[in-house]
Amino acid sequence: MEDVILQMKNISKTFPGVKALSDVDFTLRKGEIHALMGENGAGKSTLIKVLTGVYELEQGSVTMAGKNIVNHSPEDAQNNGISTVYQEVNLCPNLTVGENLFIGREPRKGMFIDWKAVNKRSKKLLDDLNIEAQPDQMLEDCSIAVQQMIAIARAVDQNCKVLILDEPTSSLDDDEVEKLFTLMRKLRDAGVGIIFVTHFLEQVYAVCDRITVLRNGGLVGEYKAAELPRVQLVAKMMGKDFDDLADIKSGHEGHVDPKSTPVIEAKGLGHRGTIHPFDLAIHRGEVIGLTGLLGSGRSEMVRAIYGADKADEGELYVNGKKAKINRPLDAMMLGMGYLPEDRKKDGIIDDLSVRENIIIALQAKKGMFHLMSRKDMEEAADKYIDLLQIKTASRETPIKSLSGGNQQKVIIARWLLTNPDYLILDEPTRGIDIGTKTEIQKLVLDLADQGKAITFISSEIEEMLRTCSRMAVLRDGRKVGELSGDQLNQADIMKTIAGGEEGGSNE
Amino acid sequence: MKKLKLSKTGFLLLITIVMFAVMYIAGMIIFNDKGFAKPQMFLNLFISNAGLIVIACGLTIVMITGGIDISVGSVTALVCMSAADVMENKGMSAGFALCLSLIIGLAFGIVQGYLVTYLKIQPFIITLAGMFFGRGLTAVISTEMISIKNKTFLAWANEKMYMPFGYTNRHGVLIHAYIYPTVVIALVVVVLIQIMLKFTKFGRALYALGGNEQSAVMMGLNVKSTKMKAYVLDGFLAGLGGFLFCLNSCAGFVEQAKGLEMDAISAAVIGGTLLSGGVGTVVGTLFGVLIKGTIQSLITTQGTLSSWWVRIVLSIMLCFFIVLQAIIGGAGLRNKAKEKVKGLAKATT
Amino acid sequence: MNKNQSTWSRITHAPLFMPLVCLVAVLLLNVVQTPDFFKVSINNGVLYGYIIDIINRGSELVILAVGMTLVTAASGGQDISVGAIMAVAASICCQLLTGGARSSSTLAMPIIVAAIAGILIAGVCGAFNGILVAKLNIQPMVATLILYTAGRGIAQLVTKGQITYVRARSYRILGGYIGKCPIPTPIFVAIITVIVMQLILKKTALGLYIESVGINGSASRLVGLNSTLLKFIAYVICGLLAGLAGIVASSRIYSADANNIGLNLEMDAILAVALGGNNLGGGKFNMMGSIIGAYTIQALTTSLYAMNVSADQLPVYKAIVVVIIVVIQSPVFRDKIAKVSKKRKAVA
Amino acid sequence: GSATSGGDTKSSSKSASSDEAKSDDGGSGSLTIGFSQVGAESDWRTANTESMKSTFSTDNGYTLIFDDAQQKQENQITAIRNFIQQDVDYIVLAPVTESGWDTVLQEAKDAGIPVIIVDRMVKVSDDSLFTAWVGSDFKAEGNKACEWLKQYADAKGIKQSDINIVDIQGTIGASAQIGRTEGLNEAVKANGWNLVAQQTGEFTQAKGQEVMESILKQNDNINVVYCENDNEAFGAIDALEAAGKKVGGDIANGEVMVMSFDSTNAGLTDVKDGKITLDTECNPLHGPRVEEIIKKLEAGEDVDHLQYVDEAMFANDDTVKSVEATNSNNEKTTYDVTVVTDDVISGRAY
Ligand SMILES: Nc1ncnc2c1ncn2[C@@H]1O[C@H](COP(=O)(O)OP(=O)(O)OP(=O)(O)O)[C@@H](O)[C@H]1O
Ligand SMILES: Nc1ncnc2c1ncn2[C@@H]1O[C@H](COP(=O)(O)OP(=O)(O)OP(=O)(O)O)[C@@H](O)[C@H]1O
Ligand SMILES: [Mg+2]
Ligand SMILES: [Mg+2]
Repeated sequence: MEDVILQMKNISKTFPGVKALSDVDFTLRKGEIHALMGENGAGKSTLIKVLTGVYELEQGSVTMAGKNIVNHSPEDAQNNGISTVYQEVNLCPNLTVGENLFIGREPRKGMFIDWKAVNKRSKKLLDDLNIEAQPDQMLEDCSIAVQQMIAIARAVDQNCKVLILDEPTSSLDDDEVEKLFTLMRKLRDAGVGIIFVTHFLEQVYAVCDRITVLRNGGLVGEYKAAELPRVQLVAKMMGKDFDDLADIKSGHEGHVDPKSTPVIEAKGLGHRGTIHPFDLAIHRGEVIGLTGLLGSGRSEMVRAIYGADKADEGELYVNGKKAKINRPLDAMMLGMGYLPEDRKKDGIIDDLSVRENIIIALQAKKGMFHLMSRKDMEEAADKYIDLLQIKTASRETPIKSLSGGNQQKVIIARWLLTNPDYLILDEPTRGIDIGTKTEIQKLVLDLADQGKAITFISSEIEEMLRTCSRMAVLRDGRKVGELSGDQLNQADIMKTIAGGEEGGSNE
Repeated sequence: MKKLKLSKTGFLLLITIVMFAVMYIAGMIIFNDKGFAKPQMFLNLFISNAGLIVIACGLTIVMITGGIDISVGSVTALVCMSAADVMENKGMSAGFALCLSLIIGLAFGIVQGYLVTYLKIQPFIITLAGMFFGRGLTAVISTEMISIKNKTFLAWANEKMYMPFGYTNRHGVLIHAYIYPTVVIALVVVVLIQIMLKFTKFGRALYALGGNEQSAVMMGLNVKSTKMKAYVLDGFLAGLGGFLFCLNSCAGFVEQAKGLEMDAISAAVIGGTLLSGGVGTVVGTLFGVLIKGTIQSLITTQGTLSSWWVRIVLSIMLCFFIVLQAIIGGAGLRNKAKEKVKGLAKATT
Repeated sequence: MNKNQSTWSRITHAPLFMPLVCLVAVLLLNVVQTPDFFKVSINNGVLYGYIIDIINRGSELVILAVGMTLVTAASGGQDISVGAIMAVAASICCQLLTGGARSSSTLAMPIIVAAIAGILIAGVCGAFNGILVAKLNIQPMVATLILYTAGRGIAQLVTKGQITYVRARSYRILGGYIGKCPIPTPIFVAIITVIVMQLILKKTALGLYIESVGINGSASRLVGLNSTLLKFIAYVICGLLAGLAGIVASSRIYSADANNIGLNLEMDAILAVALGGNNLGGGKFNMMGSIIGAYTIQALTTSLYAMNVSADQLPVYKAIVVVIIVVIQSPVFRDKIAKVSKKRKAVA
Repeated sequence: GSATSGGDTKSSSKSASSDEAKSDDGGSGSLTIGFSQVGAESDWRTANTESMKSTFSTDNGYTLIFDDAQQKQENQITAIRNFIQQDVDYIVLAPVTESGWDTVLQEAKDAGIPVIIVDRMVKVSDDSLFTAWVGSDFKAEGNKACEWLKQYADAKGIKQSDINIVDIQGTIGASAQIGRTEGLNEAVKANGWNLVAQQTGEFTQAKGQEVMESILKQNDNINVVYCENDNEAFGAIDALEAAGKKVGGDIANGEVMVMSFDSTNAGLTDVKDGKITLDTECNPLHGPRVEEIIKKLEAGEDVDHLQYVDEAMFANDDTVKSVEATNSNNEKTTYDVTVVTDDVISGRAY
């Protein structure tokens, strides 16, 4: 009756100090999209990596089409018809887009690679998926979103029986997500079994047929999507009932005094080649959101303010005083904090422990000759591990062995510890489970209540609507408008993003 | 209107070639009266460096994977010594000596490759041990110099191949320029390896592995076997290069080819190969070798520097090249990236 | 029982465990060959014995290894110019002491001044490397290749191509003995260097900063670390320490031999860092490991001499021992062994 | 086929033409000499370079093209090819190694450029590939020194079989090491000496000291240390003194005698102080000798193929006044032993 193509039984996996998986079963059927759900650190990525041979299978069995298989490497997995997009983008920055799409399976003429065919087929693949990249462009010149799309394109182009997507949508915008879904449905109809990991509940219900929930490395159960209401899903993931996101904003209204001196005021600030000169003022107690399409320059705007890319025109005033920011440390000294968008590249310092990753910013601020005492460090680390519920074997565990979401929490903790007046959060909720996401949003509002100024960037408009008191809209590296009060609704934002006369006024 | 697009690799290669041309032409102008402009002077660059070219090509391959091999100098010494020993003291043929050389190279490649790939030991340390081992073993074979008198071998070494061009001396007689067979072998190796790097799956896998090893694994490439093959190929080329080196020096002795690994590494780097992996070409490496050879040649032609000034000037010129390349390369790539972003912004508006 | 096992495994997994085991193994090897290897006697008023030789002769290597560890951690590459820098420092120091003459038995200036001048010039060499690596982003091995070739040339330029002899007794103290103290001075120099370095690492955030920069430069910049400056500092320290080692080496032979001071020592220093269990790709480091590594290498050299291995064949043995040590230390190898022994147990 | 044979005739015509060219140049006065030197690895070498440079100076009517090979044979081969392209009149080669010169010397011969070898000998299949050789007879140096030791022991009434000698060798494979070690080994056999240890000190003070230290820990009966150059001797002396031995010629009363080679200024100072008992000279001043050869060749005269430079012996005392030893040509020659005085030392520039 049911066409099972992949079955995992009794899978267990231990890392030093953590039992990441214990006796997990998972069944994938032909032509279904199967969501794998769970909080950060529940073991989703680990399960996938065990399946594809990145980690060795310690215990349990994997059967595909009735045959017992063991994948010793991703290569084996591919040969067995499993193709995967891993959580962190795994492509080669030094190769072209085309090569990244086809490496390891290049079309050949005799012994030699047929470069013409590579380029032609890449072009077609990119066009089919509407990816804005050229086959002969270097991968490192593409934005993360484009890279993620390329990774997906690579995976779907392989004639696979099982397709695994581990949080492929975390840096995609709605359009791209929709494109991806169309593609997934098409593949499903062609009989491919798809494992889909995401933290966006809407997405789960939009495409998935079945849901398997993991909690703390253990299996909670497998459900039909249609039969499992949202609230119950969340409850199963968290192991407790969850008061819906509803209205976290209430009770946090109105501490902003628009006439006070802004904490941060940019006048004509710009960075050649990435962001056109813009004006922006942020007051104490205010959460300002930056919105725009992918690549519209939101990240670039905050990088210019923070000095990550030194602004080459315009002025920046901090608390009314003109500030010279040549490098991030200057900005930090003026009370800023910046959570970068690319966690792997700009955020985590992967061989250092959780403790060191948390205190590093504060320590840098204090200076080389004022080493924090070991006790202070440990207290700080413990406080935030507790506060943000960071799942880690110990505070001395290297951050690289934490799950993606927990790494993100460590980075947030790093900045909270410096107690900044102005905090920039560029996609802080990327890859974070729904419970924690709400926690973070609450935290942002709490911080604002404490009189801090915050800039919040997120690809999810609802999330922004829930937290921001004002929003700046960007398009093509230009600030094109600002919305506040009643204008803060989906329709107005969309209109401004899309452009056109009746959008928000250009200040 | 299609603009010429250059990858990082292509861009660094272009810089190297231009720098070489500029330097050589400048030399021809300044030292015209000292024979620098003679075609033979140019060919001598290849004659003297045939072995180094092959060795540096092998090294380029492992450098592209993000590895390194500093044993090549010692392997060369060992190859020369063994070849000399079997021909002169054991009465073996030149062909046997050639096979032995290749086997020695392969053996180094296989052992070092295994330790690096399967036991994940840092390549620098393993090949450093290889360097000690090769040099020590050379001394074990013989601490005395062995000169090679084998007829076949000397015939290989001295077989001049004349060119249709040359220079006309003051009596109006055309003196043909010539090369040795070693040069042909070296150039063939460069071409073959370049084709391999650009047009075979294995070649591209080397780049992927150097760009990001973790990703290469995740993309389903067989990283281990690729890496292993890279070291084996490198070892093989070190053996072959060592033999070509031997054809040039016709002798084996303990101190031979000391520091050759640094010559090979700097040639590869000048040629645009990054030690961090993922970027590089053997054509670039060829030009790297030629640049180093030209610097040497310019200093010799000039001929009035005292010993220590030779070292200092040599390094100043090396420094000049490396820094220039870092500046042009760095800035050029940065500008390119900026232009790209700008172009994109324009395209979307 | 279980608890025992966990303490045991904690000990065996401590970062210094393997390097120490290797050092001990190398030393024990000697006892078989040379039974009185550990004998230390007082001879001629000073300590005398193989062990003393190892600790004494290993001093320069230890000093270099300390600097090399920092450079490796910060920049993920090695400084191959340290040997040449040693020669530069020694030449400057000796030339200043002889007042430019080839040989002199009277000092042209106080030793401390000349020594500091030599060390400072070495620091300048380190700064040169630092600028190339940190500012121009040139790969460390290539950047330091420049001074690797030029360094001895500069040293020869300073000494005009000849060995400079300082024939004053007082210049021998640093490489010999202080007054009636039976312990060779280089041992003190090495110990003081290590202590100072440990204090710096304990009392300042330098170590954490360097590790952070070495692991992820871009992230470090965003948390306010100046990775350029930190890499630069690492190279300057390495240069200064190479200078100090050069002065010690020069004092041992009370002369400056531009061609031979510190010859091939750079490779040994790198080896020391690796034997100490450090990743040559940069990032986290373990200073004590490098120091143990340095003594291991010196122990190996001294023991091979004691076993009458001829110097030109010595590299063969050194290579074999190095390979054995790194293989034993390799986590992959240890995993494999663990698995095999587990299987054995299961069978039994 | 045809290209090769065509080239052969042409290259022979070239050698003829450059002979003519040389006689032209001879008229205009200045001779161009290409000198390829090993490097600057020792004081001896620096003195050798200086000697050549001062002899073939512009003032003396020469143009010297100097190339430093940095101890690499391949660099020397390249340099010689370069000299050939520069059409120099003479090539002077101080070879890094003894072998491996056939090809490039043949090229020089084809180009009609005479080659004069200095210092180390070259081993080539055809001796006509170089015109003359000037250098030291290392084997004879060893023979001389050992002969001296034998006579010294006799004079002091020490039994030859009581001599316990340590050999601190030079860099293994260097001509000087080979000749001096060979001389010693033969004497050990002939005189029944007891060779206690033989280990290389790589011609440096630091290594000499390290090796001596190690040897002293295993042997307590050493009475003669045969160091193959002065630097090693300095190191050995330090090691001996550190071990509480007294250094000097009085073997019978427990002193340890140090013998050395080179006779540099620093070495002779130690001879005078009695720390080194015998120092056999190794003469680096090849310039004048080479010039002599070139002058003869320019005048069309024949020159001796092999020419040994004169080398003296310096001792602390006059126990032995002269020794008779065989050189590499198997000729017996008598060498005087000079007692070192301040004058001798001040007359020594290197
Ligand atoms: N390489 C590793 N070494 C040690 N522990 C690890 C390693 N990888 C994962 N873990 C641990 O295993 C657990 C499961 O991690 P996993 O990455 O599978 O979570 P996840 O469900 O994918 O979470 P997220 O939604 O945050 O990506 C975590 O507690 C993590 O700390
Ligand atoms: N397809 C693309 N190819 C090349 N460059 C792009 C592409 N898309 C965007 N860029 C450029 O990359 C830069 C970074 O864009 P980025 O995605 O960081 O902007 P953003 O507005 O912060 O969006 P997000 O944070 O959602 O990714 C921008 O300057 C943009 O011009
Ligand atoms: Mg995950
Ligand atoms: Mg962004």
